[in-house]
Amino acid sequence: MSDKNWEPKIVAFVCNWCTYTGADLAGTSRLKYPTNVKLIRVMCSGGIDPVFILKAFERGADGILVSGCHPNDCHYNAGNFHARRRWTFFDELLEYLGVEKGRLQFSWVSASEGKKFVDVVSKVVNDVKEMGPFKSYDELNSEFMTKFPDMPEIDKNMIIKEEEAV
Amino acid sequence: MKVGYFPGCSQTGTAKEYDISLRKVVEKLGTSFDEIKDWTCCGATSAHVTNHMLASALAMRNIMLAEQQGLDDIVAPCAACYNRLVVSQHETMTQPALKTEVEAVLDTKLNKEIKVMNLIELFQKIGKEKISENKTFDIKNIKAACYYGCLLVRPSSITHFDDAEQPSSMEELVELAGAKTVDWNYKVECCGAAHTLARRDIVLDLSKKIIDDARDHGANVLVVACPMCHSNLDMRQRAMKRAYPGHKEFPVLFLTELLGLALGMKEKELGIDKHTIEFNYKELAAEKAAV
Amino acid sequence: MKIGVFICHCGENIGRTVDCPRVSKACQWLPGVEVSLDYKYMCSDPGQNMIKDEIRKKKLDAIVVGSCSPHMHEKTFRKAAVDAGINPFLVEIANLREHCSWVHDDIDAATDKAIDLVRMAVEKVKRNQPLTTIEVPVTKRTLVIGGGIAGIQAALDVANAGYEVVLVEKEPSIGGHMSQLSETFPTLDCSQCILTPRMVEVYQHPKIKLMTYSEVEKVEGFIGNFTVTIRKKARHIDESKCTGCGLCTTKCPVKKKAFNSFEENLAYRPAVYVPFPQAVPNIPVIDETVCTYYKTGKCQMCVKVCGREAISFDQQDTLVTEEIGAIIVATGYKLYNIEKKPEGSMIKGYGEYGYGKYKDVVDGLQFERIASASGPTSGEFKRPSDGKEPKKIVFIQCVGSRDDSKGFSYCSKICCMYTAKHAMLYKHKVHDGEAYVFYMDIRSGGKMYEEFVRRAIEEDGVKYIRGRVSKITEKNGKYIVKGEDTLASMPIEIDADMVVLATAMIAQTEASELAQTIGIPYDKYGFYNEAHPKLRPIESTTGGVFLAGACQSPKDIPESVAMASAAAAKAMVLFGSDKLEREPVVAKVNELFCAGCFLCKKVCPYGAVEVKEMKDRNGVVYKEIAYVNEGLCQGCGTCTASCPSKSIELAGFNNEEVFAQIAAL
Amino acid sequence: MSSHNHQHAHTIADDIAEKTFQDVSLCYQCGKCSAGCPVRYYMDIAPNKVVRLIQLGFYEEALKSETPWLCAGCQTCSTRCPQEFDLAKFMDAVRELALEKGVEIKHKDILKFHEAFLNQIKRFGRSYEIGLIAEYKMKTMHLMQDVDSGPDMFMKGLLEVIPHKMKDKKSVKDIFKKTAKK
Amino acid sequence: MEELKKLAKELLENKTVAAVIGYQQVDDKRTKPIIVTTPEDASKLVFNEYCLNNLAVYLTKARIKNLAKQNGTTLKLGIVAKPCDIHAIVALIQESQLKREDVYIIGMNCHGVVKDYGMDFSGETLATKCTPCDSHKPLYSDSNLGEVKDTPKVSDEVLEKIQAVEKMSHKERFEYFKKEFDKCIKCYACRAACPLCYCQRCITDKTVPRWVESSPHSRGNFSWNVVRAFHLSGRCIGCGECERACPMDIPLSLLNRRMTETAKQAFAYVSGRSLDTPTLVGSYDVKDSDELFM
Repeated sequence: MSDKNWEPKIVAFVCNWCTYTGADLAGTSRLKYPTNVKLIRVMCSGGIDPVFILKAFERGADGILVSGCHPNDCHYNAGNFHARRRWTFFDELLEYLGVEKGRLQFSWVSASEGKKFVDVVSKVVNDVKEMGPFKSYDELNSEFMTKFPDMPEIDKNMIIKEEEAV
Repeated sequence: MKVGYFPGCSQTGTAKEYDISLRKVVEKLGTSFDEIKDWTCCGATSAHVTNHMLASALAMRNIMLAEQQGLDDIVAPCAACYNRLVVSQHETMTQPALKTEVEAVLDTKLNKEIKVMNLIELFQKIGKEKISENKTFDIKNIKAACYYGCLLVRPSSITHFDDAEQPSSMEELVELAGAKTVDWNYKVECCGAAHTLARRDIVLDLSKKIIDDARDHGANVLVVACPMCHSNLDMRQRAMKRAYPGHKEFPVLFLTELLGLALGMKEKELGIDKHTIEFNYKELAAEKAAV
Repeated sequence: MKIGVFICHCGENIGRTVDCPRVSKACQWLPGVEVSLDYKYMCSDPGQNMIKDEIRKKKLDAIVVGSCSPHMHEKTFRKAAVDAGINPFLVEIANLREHCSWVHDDIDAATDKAIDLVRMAVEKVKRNQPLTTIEVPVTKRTLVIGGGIAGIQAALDVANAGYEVVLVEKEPSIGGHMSQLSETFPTLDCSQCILTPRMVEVYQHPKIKLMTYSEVEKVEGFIGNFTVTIRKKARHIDESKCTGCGLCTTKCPVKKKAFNSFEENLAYRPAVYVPFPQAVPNIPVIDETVCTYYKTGKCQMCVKVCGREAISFDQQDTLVTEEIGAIIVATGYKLYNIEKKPEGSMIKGYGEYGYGKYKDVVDGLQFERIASASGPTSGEFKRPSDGKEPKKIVFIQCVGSRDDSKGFSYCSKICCMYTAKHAMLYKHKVHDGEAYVFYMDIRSGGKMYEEFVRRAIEEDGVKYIRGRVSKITEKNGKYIVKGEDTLASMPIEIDADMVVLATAMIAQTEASELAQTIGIPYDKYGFYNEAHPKLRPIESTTGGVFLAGACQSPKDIPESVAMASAAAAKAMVLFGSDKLEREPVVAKVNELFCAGCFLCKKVCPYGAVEVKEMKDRNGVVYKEIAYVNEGLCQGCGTCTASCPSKSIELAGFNNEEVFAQIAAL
Repeated sequence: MSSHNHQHAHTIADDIAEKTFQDVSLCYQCGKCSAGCPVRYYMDIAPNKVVRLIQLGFYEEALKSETPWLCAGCQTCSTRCPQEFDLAKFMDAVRELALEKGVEIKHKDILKFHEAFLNQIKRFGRSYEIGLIAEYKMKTMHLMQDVDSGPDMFMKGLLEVIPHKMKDKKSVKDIFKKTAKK
Repeated sequence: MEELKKLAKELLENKTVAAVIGYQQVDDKRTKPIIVTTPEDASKLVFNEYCLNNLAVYLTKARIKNLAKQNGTTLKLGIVAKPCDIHAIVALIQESQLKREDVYIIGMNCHGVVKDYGMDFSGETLATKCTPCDSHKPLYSDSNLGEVKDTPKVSDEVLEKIQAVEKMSHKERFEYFKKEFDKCIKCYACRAACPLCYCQRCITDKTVPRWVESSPHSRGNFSWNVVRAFHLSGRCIGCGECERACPMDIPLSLLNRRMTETAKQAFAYVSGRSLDTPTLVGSYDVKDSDELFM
């Protein structure tokens, strides 16, 4: 795949009450953003485990967004405050270990901020496009694939693409 | 006990009696001064109203000298000097950019925060009880209106000294010395301060209000802790009489002079005779008896 | 596992940018997918019937619907699944409209993404667990905390609906601040006259258990199932014997030892007292701190005069427990006091207004008492210091409100109105008097409110001056008020006979302690937080606890009453069924592996995590682990992400399900 | 993603914010400062109105006002401000800016007093009252002012004929040189 | 030294404690942990610059906890603890793994320990955990023993290394850590030595779903080390036992220390210093920095 046609794979972990609803609003307002982004809904940003990020990188994600309600607006009062502490550490750790800042980004998007959701998502996509494919992690992933071709993976059977099937 | 001393310009000039009485009282209470060598003017109002950097640098030069002299705390008997030193030090020490600039101007590094005390804090440090212990002369006929002025208590977020609106620490000292105090309204009002030369009309107006309120609330003496206030309140009474016919003279004492009296010193010894409005305790007592 | 995939075109809404037939065809080949279909409107009756038919025909275990946002039609499809015999939690929605067709233009890319979204949903649904809604029983009794107008209204509403109410009031009588008011704005009707009948109604209501001079000590349990411990403070009067004749209070020799707090300290009361003549219940209390008997062991004048032997000096506090289903908190407010506050307090007091040293500088409630016909001056305007009628009176608004420096940032909301009322009452009685009001802004939003203020200005000639007062000084019995009229840009000095400060409405002294007892959040001022500022203003974030009146934020009487009725309605909604149904999205601890670090307990916003002791066969505790109280858990999952050993999972959004979605990316 | 990225020109209000570490928008115009100001009666524009002028962008009017020059720096306003806006500091900044921008100062006497005062310090390190009075009088030509209290003080030994000097005058001159405004 | 023996003997004799966890001399420049359960054995206890181990790790082990249970009552466990070891004990108490009243802390004044056994104690051989240490006097101890001496002043080696790593580009850094982590043989000695890794089942051992790939390859190694460092973020008390235990010499303190610095700078928090402050992880401040979030 030439770099020119390369499209990054972006995952967004979002809370049910604010950002997911904000993304819904982006839809009802017919705002446009790139198709690269796929959302995984959890109840609260406080419920997003940093290991989810590692798992997503392992699945070939090039960029990740974590988003929840603004401080003081959490549906559960304080979930996002706990999340904020957690991500402060995890973000510093990943950057220290050599993961560029833009690979993992964070935002607060409220249910009324459809436009902001689009802005944030577009920014993540653009930032990641600029950085190119996540080569460092790809190496880890491909090494895994070559070293353990027969390793049973819980998801191996899922990778069947439509073309292959037909 | 030894305390660092920053006299300030007035102590060497118009308020010489303040300096004299302060030294005498402090000595009597068993404390001595370690004067900051080669101190400069704190910059006063003139510097900080026109050039903030100059104001900070002038004030901090004295703090620097105190640090070099190995002092931990200094007393600035003039309320204006006290205010300038405290505020400048606070600003310089809490604003890194300003600190760097001041250090460049003074060509030094500022490491230590010096505790700057006003007159009342000095006596609190020496020990308030020493005043009543050493009291030898009864001054019960004095009914003092304690005047703090504006700069002793403000800004209270930086000085952390007494209450900004209803202070009471000076009253405490005056009462320990055996005099009575009155509750009045103009404790923390401004006397016009640095306008003394350029806008005498303002100073006369403000100072007159202060004196009148003290009198209205039954005081017979005004007690101050600032040479600038003293010069406005005492020295300007001549002009006040001309501007406001019918103005009656009202004695204004430095806190140290009042304490000096209680400690058995004589008016002349304390420099009270240098005041524009004459004060003599015996006369006051006699007047009181006559009434 | 057999999964059915149903792709909705949503008319053209999805179909225009997502090639729905291609999506359904592609998904047919996903592992586990038994059937994959697309249809014009999946949410329509034929669409739903199609899903039901397929479930029955193909014996599907789970379904995925590719349609609009789950926030739109998740419930619809879950219901359809249930009708066809599938657990509702084995339904997943792939959001193909809001998150795909509406936000993209490129048909190919959007279709690819749609397939991915469906695939993720399929992988998740494979790991979904069938869940059953949690049912909890409901105790149909309400606890109302606070017997002011809000508490009274809430108690009456709930009781009139036929449910039992326990009304707890910390003072000896119900009535609250409203009973202290003289007249009320904007109608100027007498406060006592409209309140007293309500108080009596509470007292006589067969469904209301009134507990005055009592405080809530402990609240345990959860929505529908609270156990509340109430401390009934010793009155030293036997309530069952006392007839309320009041002889003891008139004969008590203690005259000037205790201020009468109902009269806002403008009068004294005896050691045995009824707070005010209309008190409910009309039973006195003995104040131990001033009673001669408690100091010297002698006197007993009250015992001598009481014909019913109702005095009981050795009465002790008692603890009462009540089973409660819903709690209505209506603890009200208190007034900001301008006295000097200790170092480090959030508020400071007003030195420039004398820190309370001037006798004739009074606050709003004191003025109410002076204006009240039943007050210490019998409704005549007399100033406290010398009893003279004030001829010039100054009202100062926003004292302690809208003041970051000495009070609170918020607007107390009612002061504009009651100050206008005060000025009016004064002018109606003292015709030759002058009334000045220093204000910053006049906030008079409300029915007939602005008209009321205009009346004060236009008809009664109250002079309004826009500006804050800088200082009040005293001179020869006059109070010199220094202000500035910022409209004319003129300094103004008024030599007033009396000054009335419209001090801020602030949270009750022990508001935060009570909040911690009940387990509800409060803001930095001590006011209780509502669950949602717009859509859930009556509920606290804790299930089954509702808010009424000024304990939530400053409020006037009609607002408090409206909120109280709303809170009562909320409680009755809860009582509408015998069992409470809750979404089963709750956390559950793996008891085998929990190491008991209680990080989950620390992060839980609801206090839903409790400590559970694990005992061996001999009954010896071998470890303490976390336990989730399903009644309290709201299902945020913050605990699951915090757990280092992953020994706590959120049903419905468990980690395996999330991993499956990630794996399907 | 900050939405506050509007670029705008640097204004006098910004200068003041930089000098005082506080934004003029803090002021909600309650007028408590003016109400308590001891020199309010002598001012052409009320203190709160000076803030208002800056808030609204009428910079020239504000800098030209004599109010900042009449401000005695007593800090009554700052102490009582419900918004904790340090108005005394604000006035310092306005004065400094008026000098920096070369605005015509109405109250020349006050400025001249300050100049005379600072000149004394520059020369002697400390203020020297006779010199100060003399210099001030020369600057303002108010030759007859204070004739009533001067001789009195002189007789009582309160006015020194010879200035008190400090030794390290160079360091003081340096301070003046380094802090001089360009 | 004698006072330690005497105290331990007394505590065991009067049944204040069921056992004393301490150090025993092996040879001149080597000690090993010992659990003393009889007054007679108390004489074996020593304390010197060779007492490297952080014995707090034993406090959470079930077998040792069971020692305290005697005849239906629970006695205290005595522990000889350096000031830094007490930080671990404080953290364990805060995390409900221990009750303050269940442990008798014999706090030793400490001026540092050696890097490894067999070395002479000097500035050069000072353990890296001791260079930035400012706790020479024990907090929260029930008895405070030992003499106070000056700690040799040497540069903070770990911090310097961290700064060197931070100077690298992202790519270089990733490569560097990948190389280091590749050495990992998943023996979990780091986990076993860590006093704060007390989970009954580690996240890496959880299989459904599989959180951390446990097979030995770069990706699994990377995940494991990230997760380990993250789980200790804001909790690690910096005893360095993980790194000392690692048979493959992976510089684990580079990670732990880096996160400790984050805790300090972002939240002004140092783990294990106070029983009165809430733990950093598990609490929050509305005023925490919001910089990370768009």
